[in-house]
Amino acid sequence: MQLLEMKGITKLYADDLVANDSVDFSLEEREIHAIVGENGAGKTTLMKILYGLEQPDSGSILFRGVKKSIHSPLDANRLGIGMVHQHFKLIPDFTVAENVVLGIEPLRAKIFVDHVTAAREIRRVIESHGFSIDPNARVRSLTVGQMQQVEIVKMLYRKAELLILDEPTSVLTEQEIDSLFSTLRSLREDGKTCIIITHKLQEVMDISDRVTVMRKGGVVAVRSTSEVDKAELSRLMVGKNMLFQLDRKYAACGDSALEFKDVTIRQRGSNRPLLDRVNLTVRSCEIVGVAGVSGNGLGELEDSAAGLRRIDSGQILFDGQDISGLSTGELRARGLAYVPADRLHRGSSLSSTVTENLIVTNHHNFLRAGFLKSGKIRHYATKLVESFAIDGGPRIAIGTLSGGNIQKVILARELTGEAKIVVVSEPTWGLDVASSQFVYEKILEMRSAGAGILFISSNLDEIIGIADSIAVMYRGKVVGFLRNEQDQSKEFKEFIGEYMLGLRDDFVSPDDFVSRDDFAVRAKGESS
Amino acid sequence: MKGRQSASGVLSTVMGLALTILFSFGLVILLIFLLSKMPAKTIYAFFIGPFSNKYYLGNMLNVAVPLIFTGLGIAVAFKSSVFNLGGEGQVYAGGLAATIACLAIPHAPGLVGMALALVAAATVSAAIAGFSGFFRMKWDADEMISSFLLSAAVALVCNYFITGPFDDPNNNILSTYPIAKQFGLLKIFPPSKLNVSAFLAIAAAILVYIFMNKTHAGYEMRMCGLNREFSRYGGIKVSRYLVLPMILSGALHGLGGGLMVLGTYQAAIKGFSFGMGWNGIAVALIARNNPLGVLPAALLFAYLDAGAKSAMLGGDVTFEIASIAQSFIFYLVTAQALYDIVRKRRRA
Amino acid sequence: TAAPLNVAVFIPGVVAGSPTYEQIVAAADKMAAAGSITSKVVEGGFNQADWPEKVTSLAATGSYDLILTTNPSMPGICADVAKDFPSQKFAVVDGMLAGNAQIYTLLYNQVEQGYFAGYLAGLVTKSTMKGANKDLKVGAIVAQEYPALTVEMIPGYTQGFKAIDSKITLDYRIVGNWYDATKGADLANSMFDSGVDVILCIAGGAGQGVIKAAQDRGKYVIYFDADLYSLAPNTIVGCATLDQARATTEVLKKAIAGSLPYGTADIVATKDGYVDFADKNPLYTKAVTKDVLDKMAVMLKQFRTGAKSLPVPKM
Amino acid sequence: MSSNSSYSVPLVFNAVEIMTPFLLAGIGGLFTELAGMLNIALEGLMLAGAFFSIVFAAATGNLFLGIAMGVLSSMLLALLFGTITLKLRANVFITGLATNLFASGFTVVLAYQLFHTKGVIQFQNIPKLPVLVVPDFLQRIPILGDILFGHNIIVYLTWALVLLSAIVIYRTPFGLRLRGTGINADTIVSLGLSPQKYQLAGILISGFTCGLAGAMLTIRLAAFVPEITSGRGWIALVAIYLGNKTPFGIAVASFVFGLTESFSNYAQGAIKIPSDFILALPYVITVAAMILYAVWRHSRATR
Ligand SMILES: Nc1ncnc2c1ncn2[C@@H]1O[C@H](COP(=O)(O)OP(=O)(O)OP(=O)(O)O)[C@@H](O)[C@H]1O
Ligand SMILES: Nc1ncnc2c1ncn2[C@@H]1O[C@H](COP(=O)(O)OP(=O)(O)OP(=O)(O)O)[C@@H](O)[C@H]1O
Ligand SMILES: [Mg+2]
Ligand SMILES: [Mg+2]
Repeated sequence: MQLLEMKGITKLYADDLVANDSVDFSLEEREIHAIVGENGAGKTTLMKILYGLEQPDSGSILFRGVKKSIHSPLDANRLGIGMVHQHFKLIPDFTVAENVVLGIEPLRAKIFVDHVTAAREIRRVIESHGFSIDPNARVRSLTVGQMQQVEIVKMLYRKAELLILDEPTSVLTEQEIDSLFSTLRSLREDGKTCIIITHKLQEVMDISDRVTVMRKGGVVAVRSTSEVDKAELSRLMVGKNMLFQLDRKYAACGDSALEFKDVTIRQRGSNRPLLDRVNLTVRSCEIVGVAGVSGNGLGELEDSAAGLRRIDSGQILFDGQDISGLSTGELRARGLAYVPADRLHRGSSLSSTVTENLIVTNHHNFLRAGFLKSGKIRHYATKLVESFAIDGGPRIAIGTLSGGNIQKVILARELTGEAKIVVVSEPTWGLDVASSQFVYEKILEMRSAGAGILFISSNLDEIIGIADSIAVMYRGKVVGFLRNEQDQSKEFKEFIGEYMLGLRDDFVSPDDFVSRDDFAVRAKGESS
Repeated sequence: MKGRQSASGVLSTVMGLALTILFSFGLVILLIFLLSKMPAKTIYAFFIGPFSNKYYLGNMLNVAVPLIFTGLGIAVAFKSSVFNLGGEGQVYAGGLAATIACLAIPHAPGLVGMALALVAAATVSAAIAGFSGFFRMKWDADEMISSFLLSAAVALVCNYFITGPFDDPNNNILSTYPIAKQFGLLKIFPPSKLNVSAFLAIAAAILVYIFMNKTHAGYEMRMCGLNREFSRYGGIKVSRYLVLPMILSGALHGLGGGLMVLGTYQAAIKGFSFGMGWNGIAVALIARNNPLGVLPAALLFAYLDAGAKSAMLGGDVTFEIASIAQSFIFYLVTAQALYDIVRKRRRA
Repeated sequence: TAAPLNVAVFIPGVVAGSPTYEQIVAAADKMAAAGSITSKVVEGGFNQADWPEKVTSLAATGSYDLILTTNPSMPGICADVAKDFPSQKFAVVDGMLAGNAQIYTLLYNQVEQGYFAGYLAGLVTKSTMKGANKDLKVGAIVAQEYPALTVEMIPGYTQGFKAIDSKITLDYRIVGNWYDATKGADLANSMFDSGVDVILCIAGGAGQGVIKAAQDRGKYVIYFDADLYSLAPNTIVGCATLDQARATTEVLKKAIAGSLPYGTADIVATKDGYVDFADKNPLYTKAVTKDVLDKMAVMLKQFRTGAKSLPVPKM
Repeated sequence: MSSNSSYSVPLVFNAVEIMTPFLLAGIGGLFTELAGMLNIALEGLMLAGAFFSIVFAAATGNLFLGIAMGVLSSMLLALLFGTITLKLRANVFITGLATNLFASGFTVVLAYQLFHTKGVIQFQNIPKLPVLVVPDFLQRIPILGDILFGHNIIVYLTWALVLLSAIVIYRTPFGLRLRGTGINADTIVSLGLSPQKYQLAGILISGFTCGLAGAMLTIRLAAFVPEITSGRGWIALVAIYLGNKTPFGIAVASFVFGLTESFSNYAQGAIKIPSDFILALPYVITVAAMILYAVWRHSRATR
């Protein structure tokens, strides 16, 4: 029977911006319902309204056939609605356990927080879904992926009946996504209902029973998944067939642009280093993809390459010169461009305008006697906003853009102009298909313009799709390094996956070329 | 804190401000009715008094001058997310420095002396505030607390110099020797004390505005203020902007104090600038840390002060009542909820 | 009868908590009640930098025949204001400035006032009184330092106890403001710990702390300016007084009669009856020993008759 | 002058007395601070507590009733401060200034209405704050005995409150949510909790302890003196930061300040340097201590 019905939901932001335009949305009990749509289509807004974070300007919500007004997440929780936000709502200084139980803490002696019970119950949830987090770890020490897990655990712990996941898979690896999906399926078996927002159409096909397609604030179609295919979905989303494929020719690799030599980062109070004698070379005109399960040193690699984290030993060479210890500013001066994984706090300044965000790296180029040439800047910003199709003008606060558009602003800033080295981390996290495609093209442009690119991502598809060679990291070590030839086959992915999970320790050096059947043989060798 | 404010945004802010002020004035009138034996006379003195003659009017504007400087000083710091709670001591020290400079060169030509005095004032106070910024940069010692403590200590040390080495035995006020006549700023609205420093104040507000919004350093400072990690990532030398705002803030406070001496008192009198620092914070916050907003905010402040004074002369209001009245306005002047009432009206 | 004299009384500070100021206001109000003057009291507040502006405002109204004010810092300020308002007349009690045709001043000999306090302190610390101890230490706690204090009162105080015994030493401490009574108490206690047994207190509100501490420790306090034994019987063992009320009344009477000699600066002392020591109050006679009473009486007699007097140093 | 040791004991004893109001106000302020609000109203709240506790103590002749009422009125003022700040969404710094202004004006006006003086108000029938009596063998512990015992009960109550607050902050759901509010209010909202609720609670708690601190000031003197708090609220705020926003840290910071204050009181009689310098001493020493601590922490972090 029908669990939820949202009727004629309209939401305006500012005075003019229509985020939701009389949206009708309905939900069957025990279904997994996907919502897809371009960046800024209004998916999140709709969910925020359902979860009580935003109030609709008009429209009504029926839950189990009864009209409800949801004024706050508390109301939502009472109805058994839980939400995992794309942009985490976690408290970095607290432990995982504290974050999870916050608000519904188990009590000892009626007054004290019962950390023991909390940790125990949480560990149960964690294990039953094959997550990889320690209830007593501080959240600030976790990686983006692990934080994502905490958010999910939080909701499961709260025994929500209706689960809203706003792009939960963005930062998860293949394996993590698989286990998440099996989690969702088992939850469905337990009689729970799920809404999942995603930009990856394959996931829609894999997990959902029905799918709602949104476009420009309105619903354009509701289909049961079995009746549609990816092609049709993307047609519905953007009006034209948009499928994820790249045509990329090899370019001759130049000499080394960025080189890691035995780079090590220790962590206080633990003998396992975060980075463990990492050796890695990125040549100009080369894209080195770094794959790995979150928590295995990808973040540290990103930070140290960008000069935001000092290394304890080893060397990082930039055009042959040792740059370990230089600040990001100095690196940028030498030709670094950098798209960080943390888009909301590192990559952008939410309350500043799009323009101010765009010029942070290069405002020096717009100076006359210490004064900013506002005319030139305005022109520059407008140009980028157009060429990167960012919706919302250059003068509005970037914080009010949809996550996808925030990311576009960052890309516009980093991928314009020439760079010797581009460090990109999770660049398409939260982007719709079209935008992702666009990002890949930009990165390839940079490559053909001669930049060396360090491409860190938890999304194996895109790594295989775009990288020239692939480094796999596990527990802070580079455990595998192999040439890549766009082999999208399942076996190849599994092959790499085994390295990511630390199942293989035979180091594959780039020199012994890995051919399709070669790894197939190895794979068999393993399995038998 | 949105990036820029649209014209309509500014308008509704102004209307909101008007509303809150009217509302709190209402409370003040109520209060006077409760406590005054001659309410009508007192209310008149409180609200109209400051405009009733050139002397009051001029002095009111003159009180606004140092408030503009301290308000700007705080705005600069706060916009950079650097907290300067040392305003009190910095204004005081600035005033004293200016005085000492003038006393050191009694025969110098007027302009030279003034210039030197103001340089001295700005430098001394900038240094005092700069220390806190430096400690923050070097060892991450909270600048808010260190500036507050330093200011408290500095104020006492200034007291020593005013009542000790530089005390003028010829008068019985606790004050230094008077500075030479030629260093006094030109009065522009006699008999009141209003002087050319008023123009400097306006100029300062405009300059600070331009600096913050149109210059390289200003941009980097604001970015650091909004998000330091983002700024470091963007290649800005973040640590520099823990010190620079403090120095600027201190300098502005110092100028405020120096101009009080040159323009109004012609000597450093014990405690002459007390309250200027705290009120500067209030002024800045009322102005939402907008350098241009500081001008009206400081005027509002000076008006309250003048109103209280004239109510004490023309009515039967006492200090306490005046400060209660002021507290009402403080309570409401930044109340967002009241502003929103206006916004909603204007939307519907 | 003639129209009453319009008088503005400017108090440099706040009336509250200052006996001397309260006396002036009371005296003025009394005459106002009698209808011989109209009086408007204006408080200047603690920031002396504001005083000139406020006096100017008063003068500017032009509606006051006389601005009466008090404290040594005012003559200078009045002189400045007088320049801009040639017809305005001023009278300053407890201040000194000769030769300005618009200003009359009357200065108390506060050296003698201090001397009385010191003399008593000396007697007490050497006395057999319960709280007195062997140490030859007397104390003084003041709110803040200002010329009249450092040039007249404290030197007078010192001469006083030295006259009893030149070996007596002074423990002299400053609160830093007029209201931190808690610090006043802490200072007093720390003085008692170091052997002081009697403290001269010129600390406004902060003095309350000194009194309380003395009461708790069974020590003694000497108060200044007014007869205030009732604040703490048996703890306050002496009050060296100024008769501000009388001065105010006299000045105003002369002003009404038009006989106030503007331009002159009178100095009044014990023999004129303006400076004195409150020895009539039974709380005083009960508080100290016979021996102390007698020695004080002898000394006071000399000053009242004018047989003895102390010079006022130029400030 | 006699040997220093005989001075050092009363020195520390007095320090313990002096630090108590800072510590009380600091502990309360900590709750607001953790909830993410800079509470500069401590001064005003303290003043309200100081005035009303003594007035009610005198009126009822009952010390504890008086203190209770003082605390209550301080909390009422806190309620006003909190409601305006949170419900009307006003800037907490300015409403804080307002609260201080209001308190200092209001107490005097009221004093004038009630007692017809704006100056010191003496109360005769105020009983002494009871002093905690401990078994003799405790009292006889060398040095410590003389330092730790013989204070009035508010001192010990304060120590108890330090402990209690530590437990509340780190062990109870309230504490967890309070800290959460301060670090990231969005999270609290997204969990359907109301940050304002915890911020208001924090403010009220600061009202409670400040009321107590104020009471201690006036009851000790059996009198009310306008502005008697004379800046103690600000020092308390400093202590919160110096104490790293932890109850025990605040205790240490307050003690450091109490000790310097007590020392400067003593030094006035001992050393002959201009009084202004001596009065500045506590601030100078505190800021020095603060810097040194920061340097030490810094060197540890970078090692
Ligand atoms: N708080 C806000 N203030 C102003 N505009 C907003 C706000 N939140 C969202 N918007 C705008 O509303 C529109 C819809 O935003 P929303 O986040 O719902 O899109 P979305 O479908 O989630 O996009 P994405 O796939 O990038 O997350 C966008 O244009 C966005 O800029
Ligand atoms: N109250 C707000 N004020 C300003 N901006 C907001 C506000 N609420 C949401 N936004 C912005 O609107 C956008 C849409 O909301 P949300 O944070 O859910 O993005 P999102 O849809 O999850 O992003 P993504 O595209 O990664 O899914 C976000 O980028 C967010 O920064
Ligand atoms: Mg979204
Ligand atoms: Mg003796």
